[in-house]
Amino acid sequence: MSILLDRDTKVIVQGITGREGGFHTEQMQSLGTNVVGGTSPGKGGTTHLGVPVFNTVADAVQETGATATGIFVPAPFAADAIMEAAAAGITLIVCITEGIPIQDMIRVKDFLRGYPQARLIGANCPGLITPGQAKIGIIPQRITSSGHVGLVSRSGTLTYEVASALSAAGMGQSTIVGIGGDPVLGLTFRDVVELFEKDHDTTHLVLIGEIGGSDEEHAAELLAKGTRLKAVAFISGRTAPEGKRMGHAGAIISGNRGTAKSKEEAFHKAGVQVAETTDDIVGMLS
Amino acid sequence: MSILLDRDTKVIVQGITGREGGFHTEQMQSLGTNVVGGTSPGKGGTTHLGVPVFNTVADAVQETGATATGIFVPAPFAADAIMEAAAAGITLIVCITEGIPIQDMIRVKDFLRGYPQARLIGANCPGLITPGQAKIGIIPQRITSSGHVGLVSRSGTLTYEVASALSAAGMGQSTIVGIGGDPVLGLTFRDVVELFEKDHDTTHLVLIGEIGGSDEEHAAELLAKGTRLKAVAFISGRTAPEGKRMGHAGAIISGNRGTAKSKEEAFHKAGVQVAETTDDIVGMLS
Amino acid sequence: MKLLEYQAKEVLASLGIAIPPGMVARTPEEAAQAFEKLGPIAVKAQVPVGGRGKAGGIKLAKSADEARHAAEQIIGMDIKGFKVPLVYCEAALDIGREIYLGFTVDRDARANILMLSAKGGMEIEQVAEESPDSIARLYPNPWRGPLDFELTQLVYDAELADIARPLSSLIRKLYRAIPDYDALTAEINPLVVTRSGDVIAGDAKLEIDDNAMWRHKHLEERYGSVLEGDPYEVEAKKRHLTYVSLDGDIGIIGNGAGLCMGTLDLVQRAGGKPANFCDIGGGAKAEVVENALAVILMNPKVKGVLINVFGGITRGDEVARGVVTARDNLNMKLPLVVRMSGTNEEEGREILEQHGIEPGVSGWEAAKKIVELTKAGATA
Amino acid sequence: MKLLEYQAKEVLASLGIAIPPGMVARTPEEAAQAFEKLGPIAVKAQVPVGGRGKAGGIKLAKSADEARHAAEQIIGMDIKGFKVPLVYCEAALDIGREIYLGFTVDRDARANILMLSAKGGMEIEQVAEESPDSIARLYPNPWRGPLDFELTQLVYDAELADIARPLSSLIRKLYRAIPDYDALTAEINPLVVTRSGDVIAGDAKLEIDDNAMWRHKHLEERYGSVLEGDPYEVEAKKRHLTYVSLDGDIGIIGNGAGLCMGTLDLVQRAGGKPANFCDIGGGAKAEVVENALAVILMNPKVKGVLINVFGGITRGDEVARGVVTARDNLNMKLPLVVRMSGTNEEEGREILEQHGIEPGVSGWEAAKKIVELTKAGATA
Repeated sequence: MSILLDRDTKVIVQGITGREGGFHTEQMQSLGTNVVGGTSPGKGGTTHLGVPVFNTVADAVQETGATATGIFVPAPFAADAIMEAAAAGITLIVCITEGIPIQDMIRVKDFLRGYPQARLIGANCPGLITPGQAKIGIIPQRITSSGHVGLVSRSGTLTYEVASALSAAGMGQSTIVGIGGDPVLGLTFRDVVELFEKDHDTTHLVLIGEIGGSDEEHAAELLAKGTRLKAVAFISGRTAPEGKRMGHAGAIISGNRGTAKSKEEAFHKAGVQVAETTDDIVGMLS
Repeated sequence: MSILLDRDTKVIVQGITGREGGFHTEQMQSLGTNVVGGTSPGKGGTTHLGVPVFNTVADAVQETGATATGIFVPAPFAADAIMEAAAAGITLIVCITEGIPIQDMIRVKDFLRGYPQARLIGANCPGLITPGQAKIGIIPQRITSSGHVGLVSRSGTLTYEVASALSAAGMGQSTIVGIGGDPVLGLTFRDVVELFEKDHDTTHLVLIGEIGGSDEEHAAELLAKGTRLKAVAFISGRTAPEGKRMGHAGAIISGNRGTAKSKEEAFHKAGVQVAETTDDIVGMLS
Repeated sequence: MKLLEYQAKEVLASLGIAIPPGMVARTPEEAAQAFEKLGPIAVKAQVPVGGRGKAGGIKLAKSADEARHAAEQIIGMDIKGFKVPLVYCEAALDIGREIYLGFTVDRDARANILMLSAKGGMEIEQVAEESPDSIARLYPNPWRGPLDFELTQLVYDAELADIARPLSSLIRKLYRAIPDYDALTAEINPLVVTRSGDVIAGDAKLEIDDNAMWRHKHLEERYGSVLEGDPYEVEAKKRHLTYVSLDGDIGIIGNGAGLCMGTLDLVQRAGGKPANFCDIGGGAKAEVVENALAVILMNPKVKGVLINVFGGITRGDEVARGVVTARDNLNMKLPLVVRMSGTNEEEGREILEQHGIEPGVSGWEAAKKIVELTKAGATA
Repeated sequence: MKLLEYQAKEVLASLGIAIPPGMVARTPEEAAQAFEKLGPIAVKAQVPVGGRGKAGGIKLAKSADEARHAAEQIIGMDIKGFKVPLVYCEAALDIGREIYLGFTVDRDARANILMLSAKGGMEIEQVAEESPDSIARLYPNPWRGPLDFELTQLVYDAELADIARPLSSLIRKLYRAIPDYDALTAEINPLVVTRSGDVIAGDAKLEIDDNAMWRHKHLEERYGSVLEGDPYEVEAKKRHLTYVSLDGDIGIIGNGAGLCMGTLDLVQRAGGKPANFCDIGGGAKAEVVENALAVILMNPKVKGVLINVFGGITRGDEVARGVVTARDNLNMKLPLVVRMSGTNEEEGREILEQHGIEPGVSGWEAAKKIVELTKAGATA
């Protein structure tokens, strides 16, 4: 009843002894996430939040058998942390850190070609949660509930809005994936939609996009080929002023690609409903 | 009745308008090699030695369907030429050029990981010949004859010695591969032995090694697992002074690995006959 | 960080790329002096935005007086919201031909793209639309950089084989702006081939990744203070906030670009017009919220403020404390709607209520409320 | 090209690595002056070979007189065939601990290997044999170089976590010797951690790929002429030949390392002793053959010469012309056996015969013949 992550997934936290890493590890643990350890160079051999701390991810994987990681290290070290995780054999890498230089991420993406089994979510994302089972990242579990709606989003806070509304309406979620809003990121809408398509406990799909790039269009192309999921899409930024910097580069409008209009049209063409506000999503999904 | 190369293989020559490239292209053509073109940046569109010249390998592949190349460009440009060939989809790359910096070749070897279908022979090698059919490189066809002996060698001139003796004794060769003597090279003894093993027209094997490195030992390990080939090995440099530079770095003795003794022992252990001089090989092979 | 032309050219020159002789002039007198040194010059407005030529920001000067007059006219003029702080006086080139050369990030490919075209000098977007094949493209591997054979292919694809050697060499130098300076865009248009065959950067655009400025402090120190744009945006930047000025009367604070944009959408849908917005990002502390509110309120057009925060990494209690402190410190009397949810939201709401601020319900409800209150305030 | 210690240290310093204060002294007086500037010093023989300490090539000096005497003793001494051309006077370090750090090419892995061990100061080969686990290893990707996490892992593996930061930084600098200088070996042993915690190169070995010297002409210009080794090898190097001095009385010229070594084997098997050999490589021209013969004959111990050439890229006619010209120009009277085969071999043999030189048959026959002729000449 989920993609990517469930209660059995062995998770480590890179930067577990940091302020944010520690705070969110506790949140992850309180949901029942199987956190088996963490890393913090120089603090190997100690224990933090009840789990062992290692100097390196390789050590952590060897000792705990972890297959997933949440990365909470500061931006200057985040790209290296992702590569370290992939090289150590981690297959699900969730990078929460924001502000990673784009060139770092371009190098990371190329590095990851050497580790095809490693899936990266983010960076600059809220992570993912399989309600009632496990989460990696910072999505507040309180607003989620277990069910059959697959939710994938580029925006952190809009994800919370929608999850909250779905839960309030009694529509639980299979897995919620915040893929992040950076221009160069890991899993795309299309990748996550493919996973939901294969997950037979997911029956509905909510996709929350935003202006910039063509990832929404690519997901729409996939859905246009036919889907068993009842799907609703929402695009934020339709009234955003053109060419203005919107906080992350993902929101820069380039040429006539990536506009809210082109994305909404792509979904219409694919036969996917498009919501005008996040408040409309629940109604359209029922 | 060959490995890697036969009369149908479409071959181009990188550096075809150069002195060495041109001379050896003519030799290759006189044997009947299917030379379909060559490259020489700036001379695209012209004809040389009866074949079209292209600016880039990509152009040559597109126009001619070539799958193999012989590289005769000067050392400062050779590493780039190898990478260009691989990126253009060439699957057999024979680099004759000597004097390529080792760091260039280390980068090339890593680059080639991205093109697993591309096989590199050399650099700093005489190339290969399937007698009576085709050759890429500089092995004089006059001393070869068609038959069933697979010959693989690190040394250019010793290869000629042995091929000459085999031919004189009426023992033709299936394919002769000069893998080159540089410390960082393409196909190894083991790779070529594997190919001969699979070629059912090859019944005999001659392996001509030299001091330095462990490639002979690795081939011996493979042969120790059992082979249908009647095999003879020869190692040159048994009386070479230790630690002296022998012309190419392949001959530097490092530690107690790579000595003539360790190589000969490895072949003895694998049940492979070891010749004391190249003159003995023919007799042992009969 | 978008560098001005003269700044970008200084960087290119440090990478070994030839640039025309030029001098910065902050006053008309300096422009006249530049003429004395350089002879006939182009006097060029320095703004981090395209289209300055059409806006009258470039003038040729064939005498010291002409240079003085040109600078008088250009310095201080407004080009697309940027007040021109200074001009760059550059010696005229003996142009043989003009080429386009640019690196940028192709976000769909998750890679850097290098574009080269023999059709330089005009808008590359137009070339791209009308004859896309005339732009040769290369995606250099980010660890390896462009390889020799890749550059050869590129140059042949662009039909620029006759200058293959100097061009490949220049491209390799320009590429260094990516690994060495975290360039998101590094563009030379036109790349001028002079009648004597030299290859010189006629113009230069260089944008450095703001997320990587910690690696390039010298650039920030050297160039960071030159630009004068929207004064509120300048102030926001000083406070390390993501801020955008708009035209309306409602100030918006949100966390995350998606929520900010969604809130803009909601306010417009509710019939309001945003005056500006400030994204306080993830992990925002009380101090950040206070800073954001201060910047939002600097604009006198703002008649009401909507704060829309859904907390993940941002904690509700911190946001609330920030809002209260900011309101009190700033002695704010304007309508204020705060909509908050997520991590520690109860604690946050409690703090707001204790200080007489009523939290909003959904984003849509909050948007309608602030639009209503602002209109009421405006008509009151 | 193997650099001397002081040369290697100059290169390391240019990469940002800390080295002790030191001065080169070519005379005892300069060594005394070095003491005046530096205080207590080690006076170190500069030779491109290990084991100079045991050979008496390093002496401590606590006064100007001691420095003078040490230099007197060391300069000009012979260490493993190298005449010491100069000494390096280096200030003594306040050694806290000694580490081993080295890059080299691992030919079996076709990659560069980085080795780090807390057990520095002694012979790393011995450490490798006795406790291989105490040497941490890393194969950096040749395009990416060592990544941060890889260095962290390496430093932890070597149990050097307490100095992780300065050590990682230093390793990254030393690594630059590979891409920037085509280093085949870049080694610091010992890498000294002083009592005050500084990390300083106590010794340095740097070997630059001879095949890449065209990329590093400044190194050749700066350091190429300093070393005095075997005078014949020096002369051969000037003529761009691969030459090795041995102990016997037969000179050997061959093309290709394999054939040269095979010919050595054959001559020894035939009861002869090679005096030296010269590999004229592929594509050798007449001029190269003449040069090779001239260098071979410089050694007065040579009583006969065997030329064994099997032509692929080397053409028999060119070799033959070279042999004839060389013999005539050098007025050579010693026994000469030429064995030639391969490309253009008929033309080559014809030329030899025309000039009264009879070509040999097989390599083995030729080897027996030259041994026979040399012995006959020696007894004659």
